[in-house]
Amino acid sequence: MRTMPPESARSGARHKVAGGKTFGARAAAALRPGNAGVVYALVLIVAVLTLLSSQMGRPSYLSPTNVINILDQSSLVAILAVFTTVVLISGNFDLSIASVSAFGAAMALSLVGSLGLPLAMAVALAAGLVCGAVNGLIVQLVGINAFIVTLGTMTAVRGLVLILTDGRTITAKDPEAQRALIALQSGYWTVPHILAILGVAALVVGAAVALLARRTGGSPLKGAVIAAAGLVVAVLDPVLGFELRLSKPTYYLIVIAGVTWAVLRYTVIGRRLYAVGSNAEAARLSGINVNRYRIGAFVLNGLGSGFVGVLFAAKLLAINPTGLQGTELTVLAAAILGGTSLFGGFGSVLKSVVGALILFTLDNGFNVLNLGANYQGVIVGTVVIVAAAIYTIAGRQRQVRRVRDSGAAPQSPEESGVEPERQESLR
Amino acid sequence: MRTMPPESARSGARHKVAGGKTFGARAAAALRPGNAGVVYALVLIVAVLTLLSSQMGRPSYLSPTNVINILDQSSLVAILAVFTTVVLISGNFDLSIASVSAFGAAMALSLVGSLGLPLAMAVALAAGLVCGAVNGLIVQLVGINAFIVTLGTMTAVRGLVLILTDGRTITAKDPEAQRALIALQSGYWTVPHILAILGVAALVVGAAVALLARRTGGSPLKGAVIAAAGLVVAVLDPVLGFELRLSKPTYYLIVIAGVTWAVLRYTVIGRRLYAVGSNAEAARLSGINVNRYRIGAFVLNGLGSGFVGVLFAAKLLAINPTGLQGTELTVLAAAILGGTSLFGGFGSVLKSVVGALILFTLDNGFNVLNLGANYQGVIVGTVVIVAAAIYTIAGRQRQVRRVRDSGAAPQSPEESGVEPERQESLR
Amino acid sequence: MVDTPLLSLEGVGKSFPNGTVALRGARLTVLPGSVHGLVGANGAGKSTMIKIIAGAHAPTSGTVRWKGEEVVWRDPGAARKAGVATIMQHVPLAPTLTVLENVFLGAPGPWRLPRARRREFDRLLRRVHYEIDPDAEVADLAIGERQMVAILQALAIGANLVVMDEPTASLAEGERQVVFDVVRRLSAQGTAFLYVSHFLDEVLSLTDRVTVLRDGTVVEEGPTAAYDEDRLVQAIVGRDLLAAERRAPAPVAADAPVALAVRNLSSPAGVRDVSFEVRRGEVVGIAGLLGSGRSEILHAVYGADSRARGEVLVDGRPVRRGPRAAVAAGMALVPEDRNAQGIVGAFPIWKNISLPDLASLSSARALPREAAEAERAERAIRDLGIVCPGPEALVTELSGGNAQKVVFGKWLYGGARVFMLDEPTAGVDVGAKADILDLVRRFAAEGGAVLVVSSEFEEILAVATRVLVVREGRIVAERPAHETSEEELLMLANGFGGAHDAA
Amino acid sequence: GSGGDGATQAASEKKEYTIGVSNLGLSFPFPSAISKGIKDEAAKLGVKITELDAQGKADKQSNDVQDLIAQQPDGVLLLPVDSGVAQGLADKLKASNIPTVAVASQVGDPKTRQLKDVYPGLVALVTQDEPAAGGKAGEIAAQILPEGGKMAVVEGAAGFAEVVLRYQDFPKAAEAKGAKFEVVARQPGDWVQDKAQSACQNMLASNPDVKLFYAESDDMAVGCAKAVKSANSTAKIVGIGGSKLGVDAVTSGDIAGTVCFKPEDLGKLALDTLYKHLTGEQKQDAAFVTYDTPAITKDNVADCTPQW
Ligand SMILES: Nc1ncnc2c1ncn2[C@@H]1O[C@H](COP(=O)(O)OP(=O)(O)OP(=O)(O)O)[C@@H](O)[C@H]1O
Ligand SMILES: Nc1ncnc2c1ncn2[C@@H]1O[C@H](COP(=O)(O)OP(=O)(O)OP(=O)(O)O)[C@@H](O)[C@H]1O
Ligand SMILES: [Mg+2]
Ligand SMILES: [Mg+2]
Repeated sequence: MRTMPPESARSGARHKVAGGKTFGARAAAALRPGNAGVVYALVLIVAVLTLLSSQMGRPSYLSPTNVINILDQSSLVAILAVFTTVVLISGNFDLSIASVSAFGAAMALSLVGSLGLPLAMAVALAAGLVCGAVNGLIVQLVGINAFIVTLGTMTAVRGLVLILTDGRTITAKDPEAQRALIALQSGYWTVPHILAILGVAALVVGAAVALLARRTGGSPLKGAVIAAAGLVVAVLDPVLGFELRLSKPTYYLIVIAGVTWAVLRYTVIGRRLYAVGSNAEAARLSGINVNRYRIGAFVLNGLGSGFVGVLFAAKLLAINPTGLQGTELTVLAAAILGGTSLFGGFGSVLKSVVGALILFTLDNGFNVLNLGANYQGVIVGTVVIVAAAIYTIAGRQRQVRRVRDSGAAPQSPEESGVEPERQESLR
Repeated sequence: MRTMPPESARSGARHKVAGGKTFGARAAAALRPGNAGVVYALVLIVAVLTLLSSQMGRPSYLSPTNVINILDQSSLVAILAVFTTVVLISGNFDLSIASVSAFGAAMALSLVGSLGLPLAMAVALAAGLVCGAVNGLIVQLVGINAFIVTLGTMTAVRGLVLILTDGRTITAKDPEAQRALIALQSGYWTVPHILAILGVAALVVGAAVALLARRTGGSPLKGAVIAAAGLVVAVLDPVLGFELRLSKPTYYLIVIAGVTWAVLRYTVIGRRLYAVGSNAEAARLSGINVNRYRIGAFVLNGLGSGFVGVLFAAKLLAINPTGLQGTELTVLAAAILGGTSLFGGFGSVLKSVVGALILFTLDNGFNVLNLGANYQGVIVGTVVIVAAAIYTIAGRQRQVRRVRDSGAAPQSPEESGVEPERQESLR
Repeated sequence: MVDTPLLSLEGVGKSFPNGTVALRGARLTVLPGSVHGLVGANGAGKSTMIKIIAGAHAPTSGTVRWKGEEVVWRDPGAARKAGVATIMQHVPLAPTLTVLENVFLGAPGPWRLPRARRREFDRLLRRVHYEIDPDAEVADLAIGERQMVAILQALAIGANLVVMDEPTASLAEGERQVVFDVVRRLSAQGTAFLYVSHFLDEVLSLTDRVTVLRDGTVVEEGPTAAYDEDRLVQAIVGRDLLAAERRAPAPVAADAPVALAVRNLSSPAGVRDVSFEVRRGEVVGIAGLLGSGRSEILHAVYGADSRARGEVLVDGRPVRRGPRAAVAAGMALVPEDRNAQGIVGAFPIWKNISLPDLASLSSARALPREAAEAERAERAIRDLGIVCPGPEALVTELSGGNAQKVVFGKWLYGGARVFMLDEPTAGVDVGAKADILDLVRRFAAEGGAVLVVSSEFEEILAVATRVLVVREGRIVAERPAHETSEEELLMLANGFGGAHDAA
Repeated sequence: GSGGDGATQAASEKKEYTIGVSNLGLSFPFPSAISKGIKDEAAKLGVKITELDAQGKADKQSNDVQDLIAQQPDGVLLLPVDSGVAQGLADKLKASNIPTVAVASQVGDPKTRQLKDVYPGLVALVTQDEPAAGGKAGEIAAQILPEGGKMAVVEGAAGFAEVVLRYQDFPKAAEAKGAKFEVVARQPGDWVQDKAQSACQNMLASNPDVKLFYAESDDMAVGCAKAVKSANSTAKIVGIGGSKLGVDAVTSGDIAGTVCFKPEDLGKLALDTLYKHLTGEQKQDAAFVTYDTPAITKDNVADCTPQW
């Protein structure tokens, strides 16, 4: 029984390269329960809630309004979960996010009247950044455990919020300021002809991939498939005519999660961050500045918390000294439900977002089903554990299955042997 | 520089050499800032508070009443910290303690009228035990991360409390039951002539140690020193005439912490628990049943939480559905301030108790100094970080010193075990 | 009774969840009181077999017999109780406990540290002629000392069969000898040993019988007396190996440009005023006893020890402190503790190999080109003969020697000019060792400068042009490789002789 | 109202109303008791209730209100977690044309808006008058300690509007009755018995001559009473809230007095107010509706049947 890395560890890349797995195989791998368990858990929960709500004669659970609402409600916590995932991947831990968000909100609200929104927002972001930097510097340079440091800053920053608000609710009184804040957060953007847009995008990307592959001598098949799919989707648009109508915070979430995911997945920064979290000493000896990456993760988290704080301020138009208290646990739960390891080196921001969606889907489900408050706690707790169990066990089974699949193809030593001629060509 | 275990991980034992360091040297090692940092932090905080309170013309901070109060106020959280330390040492993590305590309290209060205190208490303890067992079984046998499991049970058990209380405060109405509960928790026990008792105890222990040492051919010096100290203390008693007057929960704490410490320090259970937390694979290969120890730690923690719940019920004679919410973070902070590692294998229950004392001393200090509520958060947060920093840095200096020490006295080949004759026979 | 084997394995197979088949119908027979050698190339399945014997893995097929009876170990504790003590390859110890407690980790009895244990420990030390502080914390020990603790742990339980998986891989000569003595003495008293090693001379001199594994199956089995080194090598790698033996290179011309210059380097970790130079084309060996500070010197030179003070120049240009600057200046470090310092366990092979040189494998130095990375990984797998299912295999799933090759492979293609190798062949099989030493020579031949730390003086002499002897963090002697011998190096390392030529 | 049967019959003729309740936290006894009052009354009136629990979090309440709006109820009872945040929620409800009654806490920044100046757009604010209740507590204090003296305040958790509101009229009221109290200490008891007990213990240690503790909730007053007893102090304790614990303690003499809040009546009153508005029986706009919160001492403890 050797300690296995969490399933998520085995995501993405490993089925791709050298062996030259096909595009389809890669997609199939990404969809296995062991990899995408959290997604299946979400689907299951939504399915159960939809069934229940139709049985109880309530309005359709999957109505566009409700789906838009769930996305809107979870977006701020999901944004926090994205940044927290980055810190967790780097091998650290941050309990102070909710306090920092509240601090950012309090800053924004108390300054927006006098400075205007852009400046107030800048100050709030700067405040978040400073909090993150303080966390990072103390944890990395003094070398104290991140749990105790961020517990300390959580308390201290909450104290700052208290001082700033003087124990009362702060509101944005100035109507001008209020309007600016509302514009930042409230309302929906509609993207018409979403299918056409996605289709054309896929067409362009596919063509580019195919051309690149041909240039580097690879197979253009993958690009062609993408392009073809894009074409089909684009052609369907006039018929189906979907439009995408989401709240502004949902768009913020999509952009932030998308960019963060792409950076982690496709850039040197991402690769190094995972290396730092997985084995800091090996990363350091490979020439990676471990402190820079870890402190950077904290700073990003602080900045993100400040930003979410401003969004909260804009959403609630008020913040009281205890505002957002306890949100850090929800955020951590989202990240860990998404399969992020508490010990660093593993995690996916997209799955953390799904983790957040699970938690908010439950809350929303209770509201829609009008379930008695007394039973909600027991259900949430149980669902969280069961969701985690489902894909822990699914991941384990997948592994066993793989053995059966591939047990018959052993390598012979000749194949892997060191051939003298080849060695000459080293360096 | 090789990967270092966390500073705190380098405890007292390492300063002793094979020759067998003397009793005095061992005591000195235990008192070094790197080892006893949390104690020094407490002393510093108390000193500052004493100074401030005398400067502000308040009654002496170190008055017996106030000291008794601090001990009383921290005792329940400190008991929780003792058991949590056991779970942390075993390499796990438990967020559910506060919920389980509240559940135990609710059980005890709702049953004490009909069943009487002993039975109600048994039910509460059993409830705690079951919660702990559920945590342990899911974490160890299903293999889900302890953070997410205990976050789940924390929510679920809190839900049970809500169901049990139906959203209201439960009180013990029956006067008989009330009296029984009060007797369990309230009031003080006075031990007269504490110096005489301690002195005689030391004399007996010292004599026994000396005799044993002589029998086994060791030096009776250590025993003689203990016995002599005991004699001096005992003789001083009639002059000083101290008596020990502490609240009942303080005695419970002393007994629980003392027994737990002794078990961890002196029995094979302790060694195995540390081994399991330090390297589960190594423990398993040595034939230790890892699951048993880890589940056992959870069960103990559940049982302890149930017990503390009963004490809370007895203290408050009422519990409401949100009672004790958030206490888990205070408890974890106490344990980690006490130097317990979040990664398992390292920690001392006594230091966790001191960690709890630090937190409650601060609260008490604010009350005594009448510091405005708005500023308390910032100060608590800062003090927690500074306290952790003090002994992290102290620990590091100790290390550097150690290298210099050893550098000054290089080993000669004779000492290093390779004798010249033997060298001849080397390949 | 003498006829019943103590332990026998029949038709044992083992496949891992990732699809690797490590053993196929393997058999093994250990007679009571004998010393049985188990050899094979990296990834042949030796450790897997040993884990099955120790009860740490369950075999997928086949039977295990202990004292004639078929057994299924429920867990390692059951094997221990029955009398099988195992020293695993990746020394599993509890780092936060003391040496004494680790040695008696599984010991029964109600008390944690009875006095009797201390005396028992002293007796044990005396019996094996070894010295170690019983109250030192294992986390503070160097890797070699930890290996000794693991050995003591296995000896302490007084087993019928002691299984040793590469016990000497990270030991220096002195300790190695301690282990040999113990094996000889205890086997004379009736304890059987199963001994895995890549040092064939050890196997030849120590064992009574030997089993050769190749690719998960037993290819040969017989009395050791029937083998000599060449035949054993042939059996292990399945081909003739070009002489890996001593080929002491000639000293480099004195006017070759200095690639690495170290001046007055000291560190609190135990490096004391070290100065030396390495010229292009030179391979400089660093010899010393366990814990003499060799690794610390490499770390100080590399800048990995931030407390080190002194000057380091590469090609005449000073290098800023820190591994980042060192890598940028063309230095490469292969650390001795590959699991803690060398590999990123969560990464597949290809991501490990590209890690130090990732930027240059990336478009615009920011977007890694995975195809190029994979290509490099495949090249390393070919060049170094890494036994693995493919570049996507996680390094934690590799056998010890193959993981070491991955660490080596990290630095091969990135244009490093100064190589610092700390025990580069620890746990590497004979074939691969020859390949690695060849590589080292070629670095030098192509104008690189190499610094090699090795506990095997023989290996140092085989590859180095010059040897520095380290003792207590100082360079106490310097010898051209072709003018010295293992014996002399050992004397110098122990502080005898050579007072006239302090560095 | 009319009898149960009549109500059901009436309901079948009339429209069956669905009313959404956004409760600030059903695991807190006070709002939970309000909820009970609402539900009991709803059963009588034949009104369907959809009740959402904000669990004490302002941001969750904002989500809950969004979910309520999606369900288009006929009216909403809003028990604000936070007065400032509630302002935005009230605006949203108004924009969706859902008649809303605020319950138990005011809507709008309490710093700038008087309690009785009800936020425009609401049908009504139904609550107890917190400052006035604080004043009543002051009167009790003056009654039991006519000569005044040193006093300590056990505050609620920092950041709650009630911390200020329940104290604000206390000194004035006491002074009006001729007792002058000097505040020597003010420490948070975080609304819970345990912390209040510690706070009182510690304040007594530094101010042994305190004559009066004013605890901003009954739970805290009861905790404080234990501290006073164990320190053998003669200090008197005045609480506020009229909870079961508090009234019991007044009966037993542990605390000198409290102010009787009636959350179940409050819930009933709130629902009635909204219901009458919906049926057109009594249309209201930004009305301030309150009920009597009498001062309770041992003499008139029978007048207060605790509802939470
Ligand atoms: N936990 C594991 N999961 C998957 N594959 C494994 C695991 N452990 C070992 N293997 C594979 O099994 C094969 C045999 O490994 P093993 O460790 O037994 O080799 P070995 O003979 O001990 O080699 P070395 O000399 O390098 O230690 C290797 O191909 C290795 O990659
Ligand atoms: N992290 C550490 N903390 C304290 N002492 C250490 C640490 N690492 C090494 N030492 C000590 O520093 C000295 C030099 O160790 P070093 O590892 O450099 O020796 P070495 O010659 O490389 O031996 P080895 O063969 O074990 O690698 C030893 O006495 C060792 O115990
Ligand atoms: Mg091996
Ligand atoms: Mg070394």
